[in-house]
Amino acid sequence: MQDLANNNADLLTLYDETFNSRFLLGTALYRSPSEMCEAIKASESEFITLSLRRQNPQQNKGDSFWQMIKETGCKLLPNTAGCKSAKEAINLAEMSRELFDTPWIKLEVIGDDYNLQPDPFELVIAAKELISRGFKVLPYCTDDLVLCLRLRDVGCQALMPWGAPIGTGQGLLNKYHLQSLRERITDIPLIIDAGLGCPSQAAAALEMGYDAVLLNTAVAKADNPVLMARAFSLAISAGRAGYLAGLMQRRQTAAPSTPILGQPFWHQNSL
Amino acid sequence: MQDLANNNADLLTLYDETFNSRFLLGTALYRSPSEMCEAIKASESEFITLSLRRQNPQQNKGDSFWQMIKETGCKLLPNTAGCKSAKEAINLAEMSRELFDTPWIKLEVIGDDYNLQPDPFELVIAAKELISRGFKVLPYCTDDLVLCLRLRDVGCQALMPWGAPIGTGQGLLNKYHLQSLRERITDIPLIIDAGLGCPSQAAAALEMGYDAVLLNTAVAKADNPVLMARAFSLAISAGRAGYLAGLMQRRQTAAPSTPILGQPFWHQNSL
Amino acid sequence: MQDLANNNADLLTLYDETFNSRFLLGTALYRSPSEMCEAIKASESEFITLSLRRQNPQQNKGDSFWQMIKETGCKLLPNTAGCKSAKEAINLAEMSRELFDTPWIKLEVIGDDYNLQPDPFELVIAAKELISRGFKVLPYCTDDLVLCLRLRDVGCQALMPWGAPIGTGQGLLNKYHLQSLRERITDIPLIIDAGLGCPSQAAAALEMGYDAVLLNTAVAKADNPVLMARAFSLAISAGRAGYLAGLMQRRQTAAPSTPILGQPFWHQNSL
Amino acid sequence: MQDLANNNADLLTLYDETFNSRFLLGTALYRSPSEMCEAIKASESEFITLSLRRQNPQQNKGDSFWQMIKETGCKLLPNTAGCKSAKEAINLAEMSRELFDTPWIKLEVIGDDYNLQPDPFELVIAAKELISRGFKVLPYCTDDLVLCLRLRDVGCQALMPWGAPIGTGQGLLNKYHLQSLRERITDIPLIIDAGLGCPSQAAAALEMGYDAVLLNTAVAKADNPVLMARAFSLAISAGRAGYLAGLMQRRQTAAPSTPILGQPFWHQNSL
Amino acid sequence: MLNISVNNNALLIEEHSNLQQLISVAGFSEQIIAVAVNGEFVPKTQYSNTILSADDQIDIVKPIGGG
Amino acid sequence: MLNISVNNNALLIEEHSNLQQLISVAGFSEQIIAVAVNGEFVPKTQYSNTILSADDQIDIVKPIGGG
Amino acid sequence: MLNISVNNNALLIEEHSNLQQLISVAGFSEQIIAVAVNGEFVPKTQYSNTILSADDQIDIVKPIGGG
Amino acid sequence: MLNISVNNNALLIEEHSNLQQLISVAGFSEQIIAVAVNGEFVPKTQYSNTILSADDQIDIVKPIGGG
Repeated sequence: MQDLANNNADLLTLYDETFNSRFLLGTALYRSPSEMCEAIKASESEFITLSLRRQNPQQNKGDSFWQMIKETGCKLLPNTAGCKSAKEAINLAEMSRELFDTPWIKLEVIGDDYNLQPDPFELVIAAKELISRGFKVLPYCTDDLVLCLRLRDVGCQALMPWGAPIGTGQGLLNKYHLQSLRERITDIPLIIDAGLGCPSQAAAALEMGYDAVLLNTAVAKADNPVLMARAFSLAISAGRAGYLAGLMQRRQTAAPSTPILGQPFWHQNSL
Repeated sequence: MQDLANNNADLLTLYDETFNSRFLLGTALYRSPSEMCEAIKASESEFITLSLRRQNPQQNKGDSFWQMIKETGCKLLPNTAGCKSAKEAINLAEMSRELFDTPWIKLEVIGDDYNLQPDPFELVIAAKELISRGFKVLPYCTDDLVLCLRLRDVGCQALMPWGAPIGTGQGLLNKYHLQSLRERITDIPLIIDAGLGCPSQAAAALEMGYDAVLLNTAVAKADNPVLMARAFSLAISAGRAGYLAGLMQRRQTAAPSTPILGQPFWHQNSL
Repeated sequence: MQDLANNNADLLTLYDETFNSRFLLGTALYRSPSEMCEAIKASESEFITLSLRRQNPQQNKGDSFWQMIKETGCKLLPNTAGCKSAKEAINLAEMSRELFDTPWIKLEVIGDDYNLQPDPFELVIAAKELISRGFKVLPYCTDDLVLCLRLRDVGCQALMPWGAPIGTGQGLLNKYHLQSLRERITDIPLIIDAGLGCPSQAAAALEMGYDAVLLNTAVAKADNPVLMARAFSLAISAGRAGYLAGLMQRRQTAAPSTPILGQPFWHQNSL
Repeated sequence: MQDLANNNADLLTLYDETFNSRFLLGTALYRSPSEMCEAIKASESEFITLSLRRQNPQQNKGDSFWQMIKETGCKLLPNTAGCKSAKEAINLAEMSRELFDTPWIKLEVIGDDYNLQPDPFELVIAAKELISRGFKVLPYCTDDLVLCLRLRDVGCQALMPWGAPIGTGQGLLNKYHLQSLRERITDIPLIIDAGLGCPSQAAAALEMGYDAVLLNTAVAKADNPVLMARAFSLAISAGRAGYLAGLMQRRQTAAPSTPILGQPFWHQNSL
Repeated sequence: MLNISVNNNALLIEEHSNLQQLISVAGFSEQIIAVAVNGEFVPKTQYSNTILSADDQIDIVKPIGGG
Repeated sequence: MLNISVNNNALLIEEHSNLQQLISVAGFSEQIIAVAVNGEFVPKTQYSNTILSADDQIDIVKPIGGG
Repeated sequence: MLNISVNNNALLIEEHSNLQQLISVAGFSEQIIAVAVNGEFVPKTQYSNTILSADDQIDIVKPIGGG
Repeated sequence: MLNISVNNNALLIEEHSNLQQLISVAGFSEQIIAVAVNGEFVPKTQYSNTILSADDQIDIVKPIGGG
């Protein structure tokens, strides 16, 4: 039981690799690199996202950041954040694969600057191409069932639908669709990526049968990111355990927990 | 940090007594007494509810149940479940105090058989009288602010508003009222009692600043009550840690986590 | 049908008096008295609330306001807004009965300055006394079932539970409780009073089987109060007609409206 | 004002054609053709959907149905319900154009039999082709912003995002997305198509700034479809008027409608 | 003279004044009003035989918009 | 004999019986119980000097699971 | 004779029949219909010069209620 | 000299320079980088035999935190 709740005996499998933790954590927006490292440790995450950006040679930032990240010992998940076309995403993915020496890629193709949502059309094109080039693609997608089916059809072995737009903390905006999605796609892992703001929302995602959660802002922008990382870690274990334990049926009407039989003070003549 | 999340350094205080756990658990509806005991252990609860009912002398049930309960080593919280008047509740409280040798009482005065809600009028009468008799009263009440203020005024040092009707698992039906209640009553602990169905709802209650959670059905009626007890325990720690860590501000519009500065492939002439 | 939707054949009965309109409108907060009068006309309301306040003799405001109100030809519903005890409410009710020459009173006893909610305890005391003095009491109450049953027991022939705190426009905050209330109290009219912000919320109240709606802020504080009054009037008729017409059953899964039988282009061999 | 609320002075414009009514109604699922005709009349709809299906020559149903539809005098909106590819939809659209002698088409390309949702990929292909062939395409789409922008880019002069899956009556499942959609797409009409179950939901759509509503099941499957058609007609007028009148700002905290100044019974010494 | 309060404002009146006299002194004659003395409603019929005492608190109210 | 009710079941007992006697007659001796007579709690210390009367309604309760 | 399918039902027709002839053979003359052959719409104007081949799949549709 | 752009900044380099030379000229030698020319990824193995042309747009990226 303990094991299950701690996910020791209950592993997450992505592209045939197994993970103890169901919490994927981002590395941006922290007040300091050391805070980031502490938060990563507190999160017990094994898989962390990072990115590539133009920098001046003078900026040694990239290199020092890179050192700290390596020291966490976590598996790396480079993203293609900010790319607006399949072509951009594919090329940034190749650059990431070379630099980080990993086939893993969080595939992001932004379709709109306003809500930062995935572009369903470019996303499928990029996913198909990257799969064919041997990448392990984790696509950041919407909760659109048809899109998700297409991504699976082109070879994605896990999907990452959004809960809400990036950085909003709105939580699971459309539980109805997310529920349908989970009911329809049972053969590959589904990870809620983006939009979560508080631990209870992460727990709710796992309770619905989602396999994991990826987030960044909710931890990095907390007053105490290290404690918040711990909070999400606990919430994800809680939600998973709740899912495995089988939630009670929700009832429309009240039902006493304490037995009615033998209620004192009741007497025939009190009828 | 770990400590905070584990509530070791972060104690719950009720009537000047401190508790490590913020999870109060009921003892009804389990498939077997042994399952109950395992669930209590898994919950890490220190404070468990129980009741009194008419039984035949032949039924040794009461006594064996009583043995098992004592062996859990938990503090006991007898309830007045099913009482429909202040008089009934007061007398059952006295019987509990004698039998269980404790001043603690979960005060329940049911006002309606349909939704099993507390009767605000009888509840205040009973609470006032029991406080004057030296009981440590934990009233099961609604989220009505005026009722809660009256209960505090008559001397209750903690309140237990419902999340939803008993046994429904509907969760926090009125977050707006529960939020107002927490904002208005900051000097005594507030415990969500009844109506919770899944761990994420318990986490949400703690995130809102509620001090603890009391439940029974959601654990006892789970497919696996022991694992569910563990799930709620983790969720409550998660919600508490989230509250202490300071949740991010919810935003209406999207905001990228990965920095935009230095985005590759962008060029003047691409404007 | 037309008749029903227009409520011609479908009258609201309060204390044995009948009304064509199910819209009770307040007279405060308008930008001008003439705007108020136009809004009242557009609302097609027959029953409007007003109040009594201390004023200087120099202020002829009271008298001119009074003139305009009388010219609307509407039945008057004085309120006891702002009263904080049964005694205050009872005396203000008596002053209203004399001055407005009407037994009707919207009984308001505020229990908290923060959320302006009714005080359940003082409210029952005041209602009982005023009923015994021959008033036609319309109590502004919460959605607490036990409170509502007590108010009915002391003789109220209609109740006015809140949708949300006064002036918030939050709508029907607790549809679960409001639904239970309607299911339990079927023998007297229930009117949603306070908290509504938009016409769709008023329609939803009527669809749930509530008999009428009372509001003020949502109309008076609209950019165009006259048009908004019309909007609410239409919404209330719409909700009532929807209730009478019998809403479709909500379904969890999709079901085609256009028949599947005879779908073109489908062929055996396309299987 | 009255005019606005009645939409006389406030016309809906689709592809340069104007409509008084903002209610598009379906013609399926009625208990009888006469009930359908009465419901259409009660709805005051001017634009009704219908379809084409394989039938035997013996079935004169098609022809008699066709007679009754023509007698309603409404403009016809044939749909491509049930089509699963752009090719199927394009050919059925051509068949509809010839048979009904109209360039209007409600473009439906179903992407999944489970939730009957639109297929974003096939939908854009079909819309582009049909626009190029001179059709007036009203695409049944999701609330995906990027999809909607693509449909606009290929020439659609109005869009019909779903509220919820067809026939569920779940209402506006994702108000956050629908709101973003309306804020981003302001230059062409947006019509909520499918998923609405009660009049209040239709009113809410109009209040959000949506231009019209298309539905069928909620009317046809009501206990009294004729009265329900009237109810939706009123609700749509109500929601539109509410939108035009400018809704009050929702507030977090209570604010009295009746003035506090001059409250009776208050005295210095009561401080 | 007696010191009373009318709508929370101090006022000096003749000893033995009745409520009717106060109303005209205070300038409310001929107006649409209702009155309470020390929180208790006083019907019009009782104005003239309601003798005021020191520190009486009088409420004189007029119609206003309400919700 | 007196006709009383124990946990809503009719019972005949000797006149002038006290509560202590009833408890053993009813078979609850040595058990973990609490008692009320006619809805009023009676402490253990009062069992022996609580004399029962006709139609008394006695509640004898034992521990049970509760929520 | 040719074996074709009309609305998914097998039908035998003369060789070299055109669509116009099929429609009357199938009993749809004078009816309000639209037609597709092998999934492709065929305008009325083309009925008479659309020669059918073996295994052609013909759709003949009529109006029906829709949402 | 050729006019090229590195990370969107104009730069003048020798004719016939290859990517390897540009990287050192631009000061990125020994750094953890990845490179694209005109939007197309160029593997490290191709730096020395990638000859640059006028108006080439070079992206040189380094690791950064990401979500």
